[in-house]
Amino acid sequence: MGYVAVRGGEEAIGNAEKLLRAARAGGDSELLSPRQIREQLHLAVDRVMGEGSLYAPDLAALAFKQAAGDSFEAAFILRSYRTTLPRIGYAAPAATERMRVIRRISAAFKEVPGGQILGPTADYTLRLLDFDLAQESAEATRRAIREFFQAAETLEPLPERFPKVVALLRREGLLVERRKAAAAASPVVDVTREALSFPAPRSAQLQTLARGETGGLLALAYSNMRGYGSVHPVIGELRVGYLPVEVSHPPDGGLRRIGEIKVTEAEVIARLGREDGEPRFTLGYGLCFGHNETKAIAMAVLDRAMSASEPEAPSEDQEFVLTHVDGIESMGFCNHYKLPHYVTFQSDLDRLRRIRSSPSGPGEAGPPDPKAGGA
Amino acid sequence: MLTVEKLEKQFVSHVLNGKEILGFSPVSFSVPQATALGLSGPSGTGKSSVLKCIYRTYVASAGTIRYHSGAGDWVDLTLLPENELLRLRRAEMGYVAQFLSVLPRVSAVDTVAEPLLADGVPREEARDRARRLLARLGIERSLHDAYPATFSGGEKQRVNLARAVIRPPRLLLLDEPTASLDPGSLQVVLDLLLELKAAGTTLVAIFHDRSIMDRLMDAVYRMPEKGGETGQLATRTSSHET
Amino acid sequence: MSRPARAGAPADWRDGLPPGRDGYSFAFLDAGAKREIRRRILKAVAIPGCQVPFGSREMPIARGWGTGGLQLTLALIGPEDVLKVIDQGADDSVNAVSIRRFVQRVTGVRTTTDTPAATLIQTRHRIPEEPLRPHQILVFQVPIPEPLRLVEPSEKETRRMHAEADYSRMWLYLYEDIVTYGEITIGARYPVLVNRRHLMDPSPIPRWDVERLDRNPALMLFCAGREKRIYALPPHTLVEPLQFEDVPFRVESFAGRRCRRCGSARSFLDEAIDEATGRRSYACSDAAFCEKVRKAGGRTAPEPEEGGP
Amino acid sequence: MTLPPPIVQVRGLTRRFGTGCPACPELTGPAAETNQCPRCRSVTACREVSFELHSGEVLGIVGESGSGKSTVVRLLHFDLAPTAGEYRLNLNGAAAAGLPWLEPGQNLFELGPHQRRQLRNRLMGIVYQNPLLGLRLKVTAGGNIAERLLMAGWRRVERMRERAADLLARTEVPVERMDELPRHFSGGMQQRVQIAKALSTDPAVLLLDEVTTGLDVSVQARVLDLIRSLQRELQIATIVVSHDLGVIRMLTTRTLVMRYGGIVEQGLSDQILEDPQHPYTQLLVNSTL
Repeated sequence: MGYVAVRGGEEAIGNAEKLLRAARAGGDSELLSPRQIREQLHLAVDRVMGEGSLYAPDLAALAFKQAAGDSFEAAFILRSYRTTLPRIGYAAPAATERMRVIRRISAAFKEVPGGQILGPTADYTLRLLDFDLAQESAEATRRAIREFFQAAETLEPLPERFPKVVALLRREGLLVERRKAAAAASPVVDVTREALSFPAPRSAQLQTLARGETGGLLALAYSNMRGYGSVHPVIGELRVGYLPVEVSHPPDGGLRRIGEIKVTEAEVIARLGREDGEPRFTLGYGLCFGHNETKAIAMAVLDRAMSASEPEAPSEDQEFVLTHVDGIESMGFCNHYKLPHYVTFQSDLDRLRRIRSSPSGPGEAGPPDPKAGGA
Repeated sequence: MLTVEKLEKQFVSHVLNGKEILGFSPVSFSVPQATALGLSGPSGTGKSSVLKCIYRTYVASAGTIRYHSGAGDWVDLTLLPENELLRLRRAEMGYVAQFLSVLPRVSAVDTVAEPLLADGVPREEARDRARRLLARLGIERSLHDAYPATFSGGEKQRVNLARAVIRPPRLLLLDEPTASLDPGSLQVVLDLLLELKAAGTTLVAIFHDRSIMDRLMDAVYRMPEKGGETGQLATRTSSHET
Repeated sequence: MSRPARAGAPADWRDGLPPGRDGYSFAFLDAGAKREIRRRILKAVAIPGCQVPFGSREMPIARGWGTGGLQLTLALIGPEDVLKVIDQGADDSVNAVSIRRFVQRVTGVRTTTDTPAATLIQTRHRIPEEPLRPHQILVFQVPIPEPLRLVEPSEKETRRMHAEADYSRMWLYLYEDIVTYGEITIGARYPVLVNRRHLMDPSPIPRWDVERLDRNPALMLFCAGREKRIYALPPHTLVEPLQFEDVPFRVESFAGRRCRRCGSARSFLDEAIDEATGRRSYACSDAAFCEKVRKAGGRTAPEPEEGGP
Repeated sequence: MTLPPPIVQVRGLTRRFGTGCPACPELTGPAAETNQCPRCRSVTACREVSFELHSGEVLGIVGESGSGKSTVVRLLHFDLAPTAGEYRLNLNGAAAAGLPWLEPGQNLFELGPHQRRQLRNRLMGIVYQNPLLGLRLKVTAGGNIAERLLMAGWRRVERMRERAADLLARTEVPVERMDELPRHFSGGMQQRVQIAKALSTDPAVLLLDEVTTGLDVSVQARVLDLIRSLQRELQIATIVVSHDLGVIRMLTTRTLVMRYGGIVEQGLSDQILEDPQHPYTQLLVNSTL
């Protein structure tokens, strides 16, 4: 009996999982603590929170650890955990003017009210491998940080709120007005509770993008910037900071602040439009959990691209973009091809053999002759 | 059967800044059924334009063209709705233009047979009758299946005439249909027209040839000079009025 | 914000499920999610073959790996149910094993490989060979719920086509196949018309199983988790494969073949190539059925449904 | 003698692209010499177009690009939805038989999308200038014809193939090319396949939208001859849209002249060509002849 069915038994599956855990723990170095990940790999944690669609830095750090640094897997683990959480309620809309800003720049104006705040960014650094980090002394690093902040204490504190750059343009009437009527008519949908239908309302569009996979958003947005589309964005304003989260308090209906979340917000000013007669700038909006500037900008570009009335490029087609940016879905489907497909393949084999043996198959007698009436 | 009263035609050329060009001065005449009326006058007096107004290729500027239709009622051809006029054209009017226009890429026999086909005559019978008529008009058999675009002027004229009369119309408008014909052909055409008239067709015609005018016409209307008085209708003594 | 971790708990290497499972509710999904899914199932049953959108949840298995079927199973299952899970007809295929283990883990229900003994069967790509009975539920995992996706990529457009019962492009696809290949090339996932109204994707079952959808006494439910659609065939629903009057629908041919394990000539067979001899051999795709036939000594075993080729 | 009622009646057909404003009617159209409203930038592609089409008649619509002539045809084929207007068909019993829900005198623009689709498939044929709009270039020539038959409920491959072969023969497409993709055909042959497709369900109304534009002159002639001979044979009420007065002269008996979305003149085709009344028509005739 030379034949062995290629089927995984329970035991093999169990062992595969154990191997996975062994691989995660790696060699004999110190095991990572989720706190280390949260504090020192915070950009990875931010990305996992955004794509996992759950603002929970500790859990995201844990997921990242469990996934051995695979951000798709980590976001996936966080998403499936999210499924088990009851939906208690919805936060009140937050005005981003009230963001406690740690970084804020505008590429549209040299001087903006409130000033350009560079904040923590790698943008202006040289990407040279820092070999010192290989032998980093905890003590020396902490000292350097302490000294830096001590020196900063003498500086003026940042203002409580920054005016929005795009608000200035709007006041001048240079921006297309948001379609308030349309927005008011359709209530905010929750894409985690309702399947998308097309045309999707803007709330569904923005939620889907905010949950989207960074690389996927970037690829589609880049295609639009590069030529398969026509949005030529100017970053009106990019902010990173902390946004208060408020919920309405049942006894009196008043808003209570329950905490704050770190977000990145991008507003891109795009090419002229004249939908309502007067030529104006149009605007694209992006906002995501944590510090992830690439994602926020890509999202804003796609938001603008999808407002095209007649899509000419994939990135302008709402259905195309929204059904393909989710990392959990695309990664799952991509990997499902590893599952057995014996039955479907057998069925296809049957067709191919039949066609090749059929007298009217291609390359032999050709299609049925209409005059002979044979089909 | 056809009464034209104070018919006028003026062309307004907007291309030439609204310049008005007189087509012809007021025209009035009347044609009894199964008679032939000739239009005469020096060139430029608008004889062809009168025929075109009757056929509605030109829009009349003033006046009426009252026509006693086959259905038995009097209609004004200047006012008749377009689809009704089209029906009259199909059913009972024939028009042979002065300028030789033929359908491209349609053989002589098919050109002539077409009105019969539209009437529901079977294809072979229609073609057969067309061939006979062409033969009578002196078109060689070898030309029947050729395209008239390659024909001589006289041949084209005979094809056009054959097409107009293959199904004898009640009213036939002829604009110099014999200008390019040799004397032999002329005689054949004249005989044919006399036959039609005898069978009940009413003709309004312009002939360059004096002899035809004399032999075919029951009356001649002399066109007014441009800007002049009304024209004159002269009834020929030899005519057989009904 | 985080759930209470068991301080210093050693990694649990025994059962393959992550630690901290004690906090999950019966059948994993919260009551609100189950209620919503059940409501959608009712709607789907009310309009046989029509795709009903639903708020598909993320599950602990990957999208495309049966999250749709799993959500239906979890929304429907009760403590008294007996569960069977198959993939490619087999109970011990990797996907079936991990789903069965998960559902068993979060519900504690009994599981079985015996088709008649199960009350709820979740399947990928097959219908069990043994006839289903009334009150059984068969849940299909569906990768692509839209039968028209083959001819039209846009969801907006396919929804219009369903609304207007405008299926001419699917028919055209079949016509073109016949003209180009002399045969319809669709292997699995053969489109069917439900109640003479809705075109439905039967999930990637072989054509062999398509005829067994028709007027089946069991309730059949279909769900695509990634595409967020549920649809249903209530018991005894009319289901017809698209076919021309002069080019009939044909199932896979195993003429002259038998299962080399149980000898059955009336079941869907998997093909294998013998490593040593290079010859092709065949075995039942439905492993539990095959085992039953074998134990009963071959020919006296339960027969597949009548009408099989 | 009373003539039968027109087969097609169109009243007040208007299509605007854009939001529109109260000033649009006054600031657009032939009198305003633009179809774009200077105030709200909306384009009124056609406005208050009314006409009738009689059984067996061939109606021409002539005008330059942007005059709205193609918009009219697209509206009649339900490719576009009108901003306003009425559209009625008077059918004899046979043509209406397959559409039991169709009330006599019904405004077709009020039908639901499903009914419009059925009606279009059964009663209308269209041939577009661009074969891409009328044909699926990745579907065989025979398949393109079969699609309409399938929509009409045909379910025998053999019969559909016989019908397709017959239509292709009539439109002078070699029948042995029936199972080839039209993308490999010449422009003229693509147009003939489109015509065969349009005729497949014996439509009551045929719409021809610039069918010879862009073809070589000799190919144009063949396509026009084909349409003429089919016209003579089948007597289908037809609307011919063209900017080419030669096409209008050859195919039509009656003509509408459109400019900036409105009808500026209508009349018998020979009258339009020989005695045009409107300044625009005169310009058109003068510049072409």
